[in-house]
Amino acid sequence: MTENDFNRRDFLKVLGWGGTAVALSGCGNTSIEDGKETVTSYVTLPSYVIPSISNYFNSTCAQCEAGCNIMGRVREGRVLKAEGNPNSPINRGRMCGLGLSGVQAHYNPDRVRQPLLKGEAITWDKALGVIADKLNGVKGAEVAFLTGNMSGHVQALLGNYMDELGSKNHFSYEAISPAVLRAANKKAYGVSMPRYRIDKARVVVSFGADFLGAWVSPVHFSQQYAQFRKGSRPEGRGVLVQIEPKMTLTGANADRWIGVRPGSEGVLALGIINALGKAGLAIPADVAAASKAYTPERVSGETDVTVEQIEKLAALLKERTPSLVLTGSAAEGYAHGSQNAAAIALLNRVLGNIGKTVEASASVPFPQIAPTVGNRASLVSLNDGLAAGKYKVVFSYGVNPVFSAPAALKFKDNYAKADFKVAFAQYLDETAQAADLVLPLESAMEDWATVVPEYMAAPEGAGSAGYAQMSFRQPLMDKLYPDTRGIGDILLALLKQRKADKYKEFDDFYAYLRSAVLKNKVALGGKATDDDDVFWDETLSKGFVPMKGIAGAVSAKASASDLRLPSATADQEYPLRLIPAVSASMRDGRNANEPWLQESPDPLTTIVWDSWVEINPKTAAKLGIVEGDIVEVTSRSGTIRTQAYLFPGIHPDAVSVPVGYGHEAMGRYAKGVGANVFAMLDAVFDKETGELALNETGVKISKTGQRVVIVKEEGPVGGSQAGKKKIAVQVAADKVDLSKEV
Amino acid sequence: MSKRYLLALYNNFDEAEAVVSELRNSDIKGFDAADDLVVKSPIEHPEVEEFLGEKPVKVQWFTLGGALTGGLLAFTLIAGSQASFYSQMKGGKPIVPIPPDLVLTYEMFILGGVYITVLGFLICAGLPARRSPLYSAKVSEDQIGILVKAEDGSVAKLREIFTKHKALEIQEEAGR
Amino acid sequence: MGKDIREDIAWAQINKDVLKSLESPRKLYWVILLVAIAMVGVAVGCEIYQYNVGLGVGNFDNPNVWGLYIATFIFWIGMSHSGTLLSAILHLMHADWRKPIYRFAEAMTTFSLMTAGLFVMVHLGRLWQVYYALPYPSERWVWPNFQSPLLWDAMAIFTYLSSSVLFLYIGSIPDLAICRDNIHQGWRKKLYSILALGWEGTDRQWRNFRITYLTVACFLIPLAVSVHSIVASDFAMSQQPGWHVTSFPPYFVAGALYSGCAAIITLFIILRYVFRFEEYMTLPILKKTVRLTFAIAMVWTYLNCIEFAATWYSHDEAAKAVLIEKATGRFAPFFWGMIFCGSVVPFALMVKKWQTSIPVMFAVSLLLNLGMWLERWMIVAPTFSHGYYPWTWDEHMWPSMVQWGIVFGSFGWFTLLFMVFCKVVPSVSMYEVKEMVYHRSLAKKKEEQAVKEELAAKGAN
Amino acid sequence: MSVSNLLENWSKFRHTHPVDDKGHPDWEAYPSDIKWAMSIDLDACTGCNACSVACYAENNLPVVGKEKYSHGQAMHWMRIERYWDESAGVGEFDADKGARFLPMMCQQCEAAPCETVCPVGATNHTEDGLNSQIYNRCIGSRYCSANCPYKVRYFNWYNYPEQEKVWPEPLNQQLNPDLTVRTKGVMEKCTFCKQRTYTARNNAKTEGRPVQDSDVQTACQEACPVGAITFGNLFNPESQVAKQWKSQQVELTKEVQDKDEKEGNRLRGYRILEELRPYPSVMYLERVRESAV
Repeated sequence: MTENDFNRRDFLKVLGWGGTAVALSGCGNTSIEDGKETVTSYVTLPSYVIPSISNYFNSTCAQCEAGCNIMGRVREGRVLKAEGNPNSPINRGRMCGLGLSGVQAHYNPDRVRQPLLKGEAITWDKALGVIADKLNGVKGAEVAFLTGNMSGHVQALLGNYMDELGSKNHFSYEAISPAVLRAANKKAYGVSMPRYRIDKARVVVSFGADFLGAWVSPVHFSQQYAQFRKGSRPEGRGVLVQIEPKMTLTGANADRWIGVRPGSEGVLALGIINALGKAGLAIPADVAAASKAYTPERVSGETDVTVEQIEKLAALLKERTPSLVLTGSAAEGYAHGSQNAAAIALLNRVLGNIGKTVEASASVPFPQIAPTVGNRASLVSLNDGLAAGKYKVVFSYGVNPVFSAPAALKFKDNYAKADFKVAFAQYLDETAQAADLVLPLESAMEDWATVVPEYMAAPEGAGSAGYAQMSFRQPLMDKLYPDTRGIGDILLALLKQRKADKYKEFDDFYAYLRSAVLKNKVALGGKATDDDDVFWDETLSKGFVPMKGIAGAVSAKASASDLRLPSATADQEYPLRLIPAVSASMRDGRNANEPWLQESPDPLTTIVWDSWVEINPKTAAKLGIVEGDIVEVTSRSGTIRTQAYLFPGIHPDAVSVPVGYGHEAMGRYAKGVGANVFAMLDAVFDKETGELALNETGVKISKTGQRVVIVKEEGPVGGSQAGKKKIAVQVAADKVDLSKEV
Repeated sequence: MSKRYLLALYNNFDEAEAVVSELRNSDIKGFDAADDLVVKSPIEHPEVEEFLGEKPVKVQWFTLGGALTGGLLAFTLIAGSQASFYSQMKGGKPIVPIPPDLVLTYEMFILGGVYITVLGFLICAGLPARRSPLYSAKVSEDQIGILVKAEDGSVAKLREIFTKHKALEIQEEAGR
Repeated sequence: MGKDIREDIAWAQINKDVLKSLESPRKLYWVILLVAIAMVGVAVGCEIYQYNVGLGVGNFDNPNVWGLYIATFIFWIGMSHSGTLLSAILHLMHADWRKPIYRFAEAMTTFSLMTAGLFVMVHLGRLWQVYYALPYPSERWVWPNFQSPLLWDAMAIFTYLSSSVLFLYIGSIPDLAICRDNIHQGWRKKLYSILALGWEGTDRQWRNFRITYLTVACFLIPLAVSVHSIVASDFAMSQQPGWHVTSFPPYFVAGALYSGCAAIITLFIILRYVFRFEEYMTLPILKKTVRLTFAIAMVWTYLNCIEFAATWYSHDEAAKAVLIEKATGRFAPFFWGMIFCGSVVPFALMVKKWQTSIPVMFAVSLLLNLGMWLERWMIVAPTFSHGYYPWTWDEHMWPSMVQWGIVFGSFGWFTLLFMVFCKVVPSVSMYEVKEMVYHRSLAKKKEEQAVKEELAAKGAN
Repeated sequence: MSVSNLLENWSKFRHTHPVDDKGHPDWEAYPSDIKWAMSIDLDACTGCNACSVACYAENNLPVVGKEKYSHGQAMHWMRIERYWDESAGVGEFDADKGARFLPMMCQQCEAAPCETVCPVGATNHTEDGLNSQIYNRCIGSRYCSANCPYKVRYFNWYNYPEQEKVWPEPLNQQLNPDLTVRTKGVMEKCTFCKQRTYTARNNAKTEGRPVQDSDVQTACQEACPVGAITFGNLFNPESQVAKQWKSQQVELTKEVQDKDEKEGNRLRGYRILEELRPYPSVMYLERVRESAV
């Protein structure tokens, strides 16, 4: 044995490799690191691990802000799949494609694996040292922290850190967020995010709210929708009417999709009120006054919806109550978006839905963990500050403004003006590339966190009014890369830089979280006498805990007095209205590097791996465009080139390009796929809230002469069944008897 | 007593026929026309067989046996192997479906027939054969060869008959 | 019109002429051989690439899971039919004009079958597991699925190939003996003396030879018909629109005879030119072959019409849609090309002057072959891209260069085998030409005798 | 393989399925009390693609990328089809009533056209009523796909795991160890999550009870946000799927459903391409659209 180097250590390593191949728990992947391998035999496995049998650990999905409760399926130390937590009032055991792709964010081959200082790998000690250096002598007001939606204990830590820095510059930015809606709801109902009860409504009229696709809490609304569509429900099968210029997934599932002229949603709402009045519904005086001028004929002219259609809709709404009227991003993305939303909210008041299908939601008893919701106005103010040179150190976490800010804001240039930019990132996305220091984050399946969703779904039954919940995100496996850290741990380390004493009892974020949770056992549904360990374990195994929320109240405060809805004006130079489409899987593009999402066809166009511009066949015929033509879409602020897709579900005055494509960085699956429509948006803002108005960009389309074969799932006959009678069959509601279905 | 072989070559069938009939009618010691006379010709010539007299051909029996065995074997093999997939139905069809099985039975019927016929041919025709002691390449060109086997004493007599009928060439060799 | 074979040609001359074709080849031969080898090289390269990377390089997709390979497979199977089938039928019918041409026609059968067999292999996704399709006994009692028309195919091709080879070989034994007697150098001497099996043309050998040849010929006729019927079953037994057609088996058999006859004409002309067989492959024989081809062309056209009409007047909307797609969709040029080459061009065979014109017949036979290849492609491809399920219809699938390369190379492979064969085995059957000449001269003598007798009788009167 | 077996059991070998057997569990050659079946409510289905992604996650489906997708080589066992109304005529689309979505996967036909044609017997009918695919046995003749009316069989045109590297490290760690990754040259298709049904069946057997609905969900069913997919044992009258089939008057063994005169035409259960007599195991419920608006 002396001649060769095959010593006991190597022997163990060999065993370790074999063990990894068969099954390896506890040590995860770290065994592959040289010199760190741990040989775990089946004999010493934790009692709950049976080789080949999956363990399920509850956690919380991080793919969108809905915060669905998930169960991670774990086999031999690897998380394989996210499944829904059946007890969750949010998703009730269900998942969406985006959520299922969370494992691909975790296992993504393009994750950042070490801290990078101007592109060079450094150690964490050095990275934290650099931050301390750079913050030295910088005033609190000169530090800005940019995040997306935040909630839970990470937010609490962030708040503490900002306090320590003496900075009030926490900007919460979401490129796609119902910010105008929140403001309008606050005005109309008294709460910014009431509980919508689609499942209780007999008719849902949605003004561009894609609640089945990408709006607020889609999996939860899908649950409600499933109830809503059941013919065996006491209310009978619900009727969904979707009013929007570009068909969303929800529009595709509507009984009637009304392709309204872009921007005229508010007008149509008032027109419906007017028609309701004519149909004999009692309309409050102020509303009647405001809607008086909106006769069906006038509205029809402005909105491109036939008089007959308006009257039919009014008749239906009058006949079938309760109903529910929703305002979505399609209606709010205008300079007069708040006005649109207010006008639409009036419908709920007129129809008496407030309190029936628009219910009060509860807010969280702990303000420091309550969600901070992102919007686009905050990016604008950060941008202004950066442009003015107000910020020397900028942190960013979970957002990618260099990608998603309109080019007109010149965010990238302004960002460069800050002296030191730190990005906490999983990927080297556009913002991380522009940053000086990139700190690699653990994935959502390796990290600890608590999540309080903004849209607070409640379980059925008594007590739902005051129901709030906090969801737990726990590691589903050992971390893949030893040099990544959770955001909580990083914030704790940064806090320790400032105030070592105060946080010295917490070794890591886990300790902090545990102690914070245990301190509030009672508020979190436990008893004071509960054993700490038992309570903690039970909480984690449940995945979420209910909290006694502060019940809000909805009121019909919607006022019609200051409604000012502009009529549409024709733009000669840029005659078409660009509607950036938010798809359920691509959202704002932060998940673009997950291959399942790229390969899963867009539900409506069935296109994969590229962006496209949807054009109404009539408009296309006028412009001489056929499917697959490469066209230039030009706005005042920019141009993109992409393939044309003729789409019947879009108003002839509108064209639509999906957002989330066109990354120049991020990873192998996202980079260079499609075109970035954010870049070409005009900087037009909602007059009341200051939100960037997404749908206010006028464009023109010109052919480039190139043509491609669009890569899509549908075949050459498109959506035609080619005369086949029994493939996807549709039947009129009065022709079937749904009441006896099981 | 030692035997000798004689090969005479002729230009056409008429001459050959005359020689053969004379040989058959002659009474030469140690020479039996049925066994010791072989006619070699460059082409298939039914008349040669005629004047040589009927000799039964048995290839057909091989054919019959081969074809029947092939067919039977095929059906048994196929049905039997299908029956071993006891609980795996295919396409809702019976586990042993008759019409599709008949197709392969038919193919094997023919395959067996052809193979065994050829085998029978080789056996009946005595092929592959050792070359006979006397052979002339002319036989495969355009001449008829008559090969006889006789005792030493009869050679002269035979030669006489051959020359009488204008043999082009006469070869002689000691038998083995 | 050229002369037929002379009755008074010396038999030795026949040997000399035919054996000359086995001697050192002309330059032209080498050129053809080299081109063929280059073509095979292309195919081998494509196949190695496809084998290593996967069938995807051929641009297959769902639903177009089959492509040119299967179409070309049927083409070669079809081409194989004329050789043996015609040889056997004409043999039974005592049509003596078959004798100078049947040898190469049978060789064509063998080699096109060998080419077709390769396409089955090339087509497979896991070529390295092809032995799974063999009914070998294994300890797991796993057998192939005998219900599958594809397995019938394999079995039928095997039967047909081996029977054809035997038929060809048996028929060549006397000629191989001639070779043995005349070629005394090198490896050939050994080869021929082995292959000739000691044939000496004895009466016993001839007696058994005749019955065997007849029996095998009798077997081959139904076999050949069944082989292409089974290939047709690959399609007719399936459920797909445009394939599920009762008339497919006769249609395929007719198509096979058709393409085989066309190929015989092509090879006839080539051999006649390359080996200077003008004495044996005479124009009257060409004329007879051409007439036969025309008759079969009309049968094929008729069956085509039946198929279209049956589809058109059936209630099978899906099959009708496939037909319309063929005639008007992106396959229209090929479809109408097939109709033109298969049903219009053959009328050129009716022109008496052209029937014996070598250049015209050469061009026409090539066109007919092209038409028959298109026919096979038009059977396979449109059904895939236009099946029952509209969602999966496909208008963009186009075979890649890999597929085309292998198809292209298969013609080289066939040519290569054929050219080599022609240098090893006499491509004109010497002994049967002798028989033909002998019988004709006998007949002539008889005729003369009759005339003489008549004259004598007249004189007597 | 033995002649005596053949002769003794001749009549059993001559049963056809499902028409002769009518799906009864007591037929000896079919020793199963399980028939997996599905029903999909198209009125609930929103076309969101969650089922399809779940299928990728559960069944180790390779992501083929844009170029191969463009060649139609995508490997989605579950695909969502999107149709438009064609009120104005074939090919003239009308979006007023939204789009129609149809999740399409292997229909697990009882008399599957794909099974008879496989030269090596790589695809068979299992005793629990599934159309199995034996990857190891497949030689890639693709005849099954050629004969599939629904075109739901997907072929591995490339060596996705090794040569095409569709799971670059560490993405490969997500692969489900309960089933294989497939190499080039084999056919694959939806298995009704065989790995899950198999476990459920074994568990039930161990516990000596019939399989219940709560024992197993397919990955697509589990994910479906609207619960449009119902899956279970059709032979168990208590299962939801059996109840649905029964209430919709859809019978497994009929190619033309003779629904009740009065009420039957107000039911919305149907099977796709039923008239070709493959006896598919998936029942769809027609999409309903309100005509009052």
